[in-house]
Amino acid sequence: MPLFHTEDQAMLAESVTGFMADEGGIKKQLRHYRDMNCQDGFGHALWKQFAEMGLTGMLAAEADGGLAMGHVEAGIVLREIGRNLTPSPFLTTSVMGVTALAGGSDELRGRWLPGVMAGDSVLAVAVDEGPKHRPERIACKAEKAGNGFRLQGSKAFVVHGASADAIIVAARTSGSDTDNDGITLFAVPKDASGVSHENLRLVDSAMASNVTFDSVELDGDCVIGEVDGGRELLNKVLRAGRIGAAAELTGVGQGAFDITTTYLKTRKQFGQLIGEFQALQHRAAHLYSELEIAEAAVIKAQQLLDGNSEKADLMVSVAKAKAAKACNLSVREGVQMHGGVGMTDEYDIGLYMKRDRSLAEFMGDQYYHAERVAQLSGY
Amino acid sequence: MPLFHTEDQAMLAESVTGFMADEGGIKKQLRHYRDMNCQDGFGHALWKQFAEMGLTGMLAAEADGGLAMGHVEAGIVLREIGRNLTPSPFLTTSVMGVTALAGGSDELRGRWLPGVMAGDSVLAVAVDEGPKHRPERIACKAEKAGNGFRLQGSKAFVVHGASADAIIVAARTSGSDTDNDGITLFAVPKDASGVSHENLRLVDSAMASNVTFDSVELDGDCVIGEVDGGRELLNKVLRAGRIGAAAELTGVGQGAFDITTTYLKTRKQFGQLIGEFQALQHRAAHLYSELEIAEAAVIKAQQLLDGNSEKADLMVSVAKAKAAKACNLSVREGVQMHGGVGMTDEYDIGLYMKRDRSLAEFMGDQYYHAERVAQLSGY
Amino acid sequence: MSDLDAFRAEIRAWLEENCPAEMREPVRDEGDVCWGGRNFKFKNEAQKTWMERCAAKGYTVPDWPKPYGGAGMSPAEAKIWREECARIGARPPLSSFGIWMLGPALLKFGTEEQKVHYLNQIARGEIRWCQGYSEPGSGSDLVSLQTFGEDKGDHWVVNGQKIWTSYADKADWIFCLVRTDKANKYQGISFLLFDMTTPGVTTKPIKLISGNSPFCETFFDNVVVPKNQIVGELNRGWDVAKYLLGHEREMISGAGGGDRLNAIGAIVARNGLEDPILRADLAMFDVDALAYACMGEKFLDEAKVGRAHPAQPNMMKYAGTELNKRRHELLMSAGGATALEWESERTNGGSPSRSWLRTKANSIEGGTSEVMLNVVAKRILELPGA
Amino acid sequence: MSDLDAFRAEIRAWLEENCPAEMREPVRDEGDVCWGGRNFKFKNEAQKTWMERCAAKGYTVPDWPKPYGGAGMSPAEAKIWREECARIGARPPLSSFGIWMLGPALLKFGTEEQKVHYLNQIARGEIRWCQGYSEPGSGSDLVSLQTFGEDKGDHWVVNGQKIWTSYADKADWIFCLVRTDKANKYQGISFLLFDMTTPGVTTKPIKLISGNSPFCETFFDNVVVPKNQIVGELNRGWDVAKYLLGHEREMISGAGGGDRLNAIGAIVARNGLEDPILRADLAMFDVDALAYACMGEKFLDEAKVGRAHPAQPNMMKYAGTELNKRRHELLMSAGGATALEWESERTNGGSPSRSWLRTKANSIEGGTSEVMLNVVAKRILELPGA
Repeated sequence: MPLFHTEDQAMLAESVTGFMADEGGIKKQLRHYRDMNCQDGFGHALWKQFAEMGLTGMLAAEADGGLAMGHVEAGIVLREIGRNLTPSPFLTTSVMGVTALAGGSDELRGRWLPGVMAGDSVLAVAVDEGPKHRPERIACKAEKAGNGFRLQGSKAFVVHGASADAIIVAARTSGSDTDNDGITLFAVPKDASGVSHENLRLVDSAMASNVTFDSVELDGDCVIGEVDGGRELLNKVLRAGRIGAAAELTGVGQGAFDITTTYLKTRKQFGQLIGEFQALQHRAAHLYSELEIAEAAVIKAQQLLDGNSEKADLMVSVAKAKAAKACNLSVREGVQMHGGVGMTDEYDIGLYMKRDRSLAEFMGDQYYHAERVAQLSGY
Repeated sequence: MPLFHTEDQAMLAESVTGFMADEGGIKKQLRHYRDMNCQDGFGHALWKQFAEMGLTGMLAAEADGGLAMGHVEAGIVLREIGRNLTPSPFLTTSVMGVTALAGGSDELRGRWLPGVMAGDSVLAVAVDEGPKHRPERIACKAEKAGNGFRLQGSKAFVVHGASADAIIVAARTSGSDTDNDGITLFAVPKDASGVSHENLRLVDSAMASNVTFDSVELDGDCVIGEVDGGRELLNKVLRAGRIGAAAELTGVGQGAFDITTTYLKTRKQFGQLIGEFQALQHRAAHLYSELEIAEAAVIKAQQLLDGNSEKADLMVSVAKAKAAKACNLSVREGVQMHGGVGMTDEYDIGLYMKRDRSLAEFMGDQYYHAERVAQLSGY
Repeated sequence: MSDLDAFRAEIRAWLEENCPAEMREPVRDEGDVCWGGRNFKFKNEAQKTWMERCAAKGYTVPDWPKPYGGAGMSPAEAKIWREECARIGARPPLSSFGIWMLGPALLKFGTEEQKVHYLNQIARGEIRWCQGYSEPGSGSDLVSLQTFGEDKGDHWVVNGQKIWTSYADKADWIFCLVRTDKANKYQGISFLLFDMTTPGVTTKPIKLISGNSPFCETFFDNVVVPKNQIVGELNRGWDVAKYLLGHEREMISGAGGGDRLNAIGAIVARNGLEDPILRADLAMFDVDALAYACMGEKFLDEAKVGRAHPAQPNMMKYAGTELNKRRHELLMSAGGATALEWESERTNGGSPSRSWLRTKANSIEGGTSEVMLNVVAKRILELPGA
Repeated sequence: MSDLDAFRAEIRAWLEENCPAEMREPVRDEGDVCWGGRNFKFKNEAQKTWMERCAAKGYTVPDWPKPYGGAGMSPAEAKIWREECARIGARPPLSSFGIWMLGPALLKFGTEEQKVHYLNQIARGEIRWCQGYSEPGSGSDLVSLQTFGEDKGDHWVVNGQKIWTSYADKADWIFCLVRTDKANKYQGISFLLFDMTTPGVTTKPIKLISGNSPFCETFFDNVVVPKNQIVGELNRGWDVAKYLLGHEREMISGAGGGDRLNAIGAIVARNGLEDPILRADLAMFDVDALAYACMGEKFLDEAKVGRAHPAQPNMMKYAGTELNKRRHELLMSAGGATALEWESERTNGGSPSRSWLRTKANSIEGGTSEVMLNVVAKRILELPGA
């Protein structure tokens, strides 16, 4: 498969690009909801528009009323989300959440997917239990209790956690903290008794919560997939989240680059456009190169994932690490090349820097994924 | 103590600078001995001149006829050696070898030091046993045999090994390979039976040998310091070698930088001096900054060593790592900024690149020393 | 006992008696810094007492001459003062742009009358100063500034706009670069002083990406400045500014001491460090940071005896600020999700992320890294061309 | 069975029958490469047989038209040819600057007569070509070249000097940029072809830091070149050169395939990898190398359908060559003292250090990294100024 979009994908990209620029732009969404101190960190009206475009269920199966699209298509949406810094629960809900639910029963899908597809519901995913991404270690416990389970423990950095109608929780139903087996995924409803949130604003104005589960009683219906056998499904969800975050990062990096090159072509110092200075030209050209390479890695990983290739796992980590490195360079160069105004809240470049940080951390940073590349390569 | 040379040190620097430029220059020494395929890799006549200048015994005690100078002074000589790429056994003999012998008996010092001070003898130091610096592991064995020891094993990357009148060998007299204790240093004479050399030319035209000790019988007289208690003395020798190599590296980096900036001021392309291009100016200025910082770290470490400070060990590793990084940048930028001619044997910049590589590896590269910085800092 | 030993004993005794216990605690945040000035709210009585006791002895500016409010200490004596303060952890009694920047400029370029008047005010913490250099169109290219002072005989009438004036909303007076000759680029700028309460002066804080507003936009609308409020000669203000920029760059680069460039690996590792590759980056950073600290020491030692290249502060600022930015990128990575919090008690009001964003200004304010590299290339390496 | 499947079967059968076993071994070093030409010494009979059998079928240049010595394969067929060769590990039957560089230029700019004549010679491995572009004063600034061809009616008389002419001492003919109009910088250069045995042509090998001498200085002393040996129009040789440089950059960048940019951590680790920080650098390199490989694939896919930006090869060359240099720095570190050996059996004649030094030329030859960045800044990013 050639490493560029098919005609269908190009059409999708065109419509999403226009939609996100018109409706998801920084002023209309990010600044608006930030400045009103919105406790969701995103706008439900736009989420409804996502649904009308068919985007919220794009990864769901056709039998479930979805579009049965793949990670390449989701990546198209995420890149535009990144470019416009659009606050949205798309990644946690329509990419990670839907991927998790796809492994669940008809009942479970019937319970949650219609709301997602209608743009009425939001999902969150709770995996990590400390400040760094460490899905290899899961201590949060779900013990058998009656016909269901009793959930006990806590989860950190659950993006959109407090806004979610259901949280997909990876919990331990057997074994010890670092065992590969013994993991079960649950769809925990918002109103379950014993769930409490410490809802925190992040640097990029998104909301994330540290969630505590205190003897939360769950029906057997809440189980997604097999009891004790959830690691494989969890890995699917993680891969979806990682490549999704990588795609969004390439959008953030590109958006930052675009406004920076525009600035280079308009700002004058020492009697000339600063874009005429060769030192800046070379840095901009190098940055261009890094962004192009990151984008290539991302689309390759998306195709491999969609094709269920064995190489997908490695390439997803390559893509996440590379996208994080390139996007980080883009926002750092962006702020520096903007000079003083780059430090002001009035200009958008600083917002890109904040989103980059948050996304780089989400589902494993460059250090985590480079380590994974080493381990998957056998060293 | 201020971080610059005292008056005495400045006087030494002045005379050494003149001497090395006149007598130790690239054409007269490095190219000459390289092109004649000299199997020592250095000239004995110059070594004799070093002795006449009082340099060969500068670190030896006054009671032994030396000048009782310190690492700051040795560093002055090494920086000029580096700047001129002067092939010389000064570092292994007068810095590491003399430091080792200082821990030995009157007899031992009397046996070897006069020859060193007269410029008649050369010493080498044999520590590593594989391609990477790993002094924590010493497998080469010396077993008690009669009144002395029987040495069995091999050593790698012994610079000037085949030319040396004596090799200082770190051997294991008890314990297992990675034990801290159980190390003894020996001064093994050139003509000891059972010593064989595989003498190899290195990329910088210096000679190093892989030495095999096959049942080499050694008198008790050959022991330097205490049997089984040689680790502390070995560490002294290593510190001397590391900070010495770091000092030489700053000279190599500076020498490469000097010829490169000169080239930037003379070579024209696109109708202007290439030094006028801002992209190259910024890279040169960054490089200048790195070289200055490396030099500061080196002199700080030298002073701490000379003052027997507890912090010396950490700062020696900082200095070696930083000097290697800065010098490596200097030779890479040097070759690139020279363009095509930088790739030719006719220009000197490539010789700097080769020496940098060899010195960076000697006594631990930037990776080894950064790791040591982490460990000494407690992480 | 040498004179210096006697001096040390004297200082030690004075400090013991006069430095309040509260003032021996480490400075925790901005609120603990004593800036002085007409409107300054002392945090507590101890802060006020400490400033006033020091001011009475000239210890707020120990190496300034006595007639100007200092203690007239020699460099060796001033070093002893600093060492003895450090010994007991005494806080600086007074911090201000007056001490760090305007003071040195007045000492070099001011008239006797100006020195007596302004320096004493600064030393006593009576007047807080701000700096009016940058303008919206003149950042790195400072000399293209447009704020104009029209000559009206015994005064100028100043019109224009400054930007990045630190704490202009809290300052009493401003030292300001004003164009007084439109025909001459470099030699058409004057260095003026005036009261921020003069009619026509207004300020507007600038909100930064870190969420704080330490800087302002400052507007001048027909501001009257008497002719005796000029430092140095008419149209030669650029000389004063250049002299001052050197001081500012040293300060920002942290070359003047300060510990923010310490190695960080060990600190981070206390909270656990499970990522081997992050650990590697921290180790490489520590190598660079520890080496840079040596450079800071070397630079100060050389500067003291006049051996440092006059453009060396540019190199120091470049290297120091780039390193500090890298340090905070690593601290953010080490902190993970917790460091991303924007406001929370756990993170002391989002301190890691706000500090991280704040460092991005280091390589812009007081001369961008690009300008620093230009200066090094030109003045130290003597490379050809602009 | 589709036409392409049938084609594949045919190729597979032919290869099975005609590719000698020795030619299915991996290429170990320079000596295994078949360059062809008048003076080429075949390493063994198999090498000669393989080249001749391929040439007879047009397989040395499978996608060139049949009248010019090729097999006239479509892009899809050529891909099948490459895949089938790769399947059995068949070596390229013939390598040459004629195939990679002059050929494409002649196909685009040559007369019918030139195509028939020169391309067939190239395809059969009869004539080995070298390239005369750079001059001592004209490296990155190629267009300032001085070698001059004086018009003598039916021929030019060429005088001047070229440098970096690869294998000029082994080549039979040269394609060469020569100034034919001193008044016009860009439009005063012609693209000439001539025999290296023409009186007045001399070559002198240049010894490189790697110890090898693949390049020469080449001198022209009143060399007579007939007028029909020009490619393209008089004084429009720069168009040909630019077209060709694109090909060269793709080739050097490794965008055209080649595996030298593979991830290396796993390879290094086979010999033990005890340094955690070196391991971290290797992992970060592998991330970059694996991502770059995707870029190579994407670029080729896009180029095939005309989607790639025409200046994209400049980006590819920049990124690929810088990465390759970094790769060899890491390989040297991983190899330690052993890799430092300059000549020894253990290191295959000092191969690690010589390869490492060789890579330093990657970012210089065929357009320096600096020139590549200039081109990207100007043509892709459309930044202002030169």
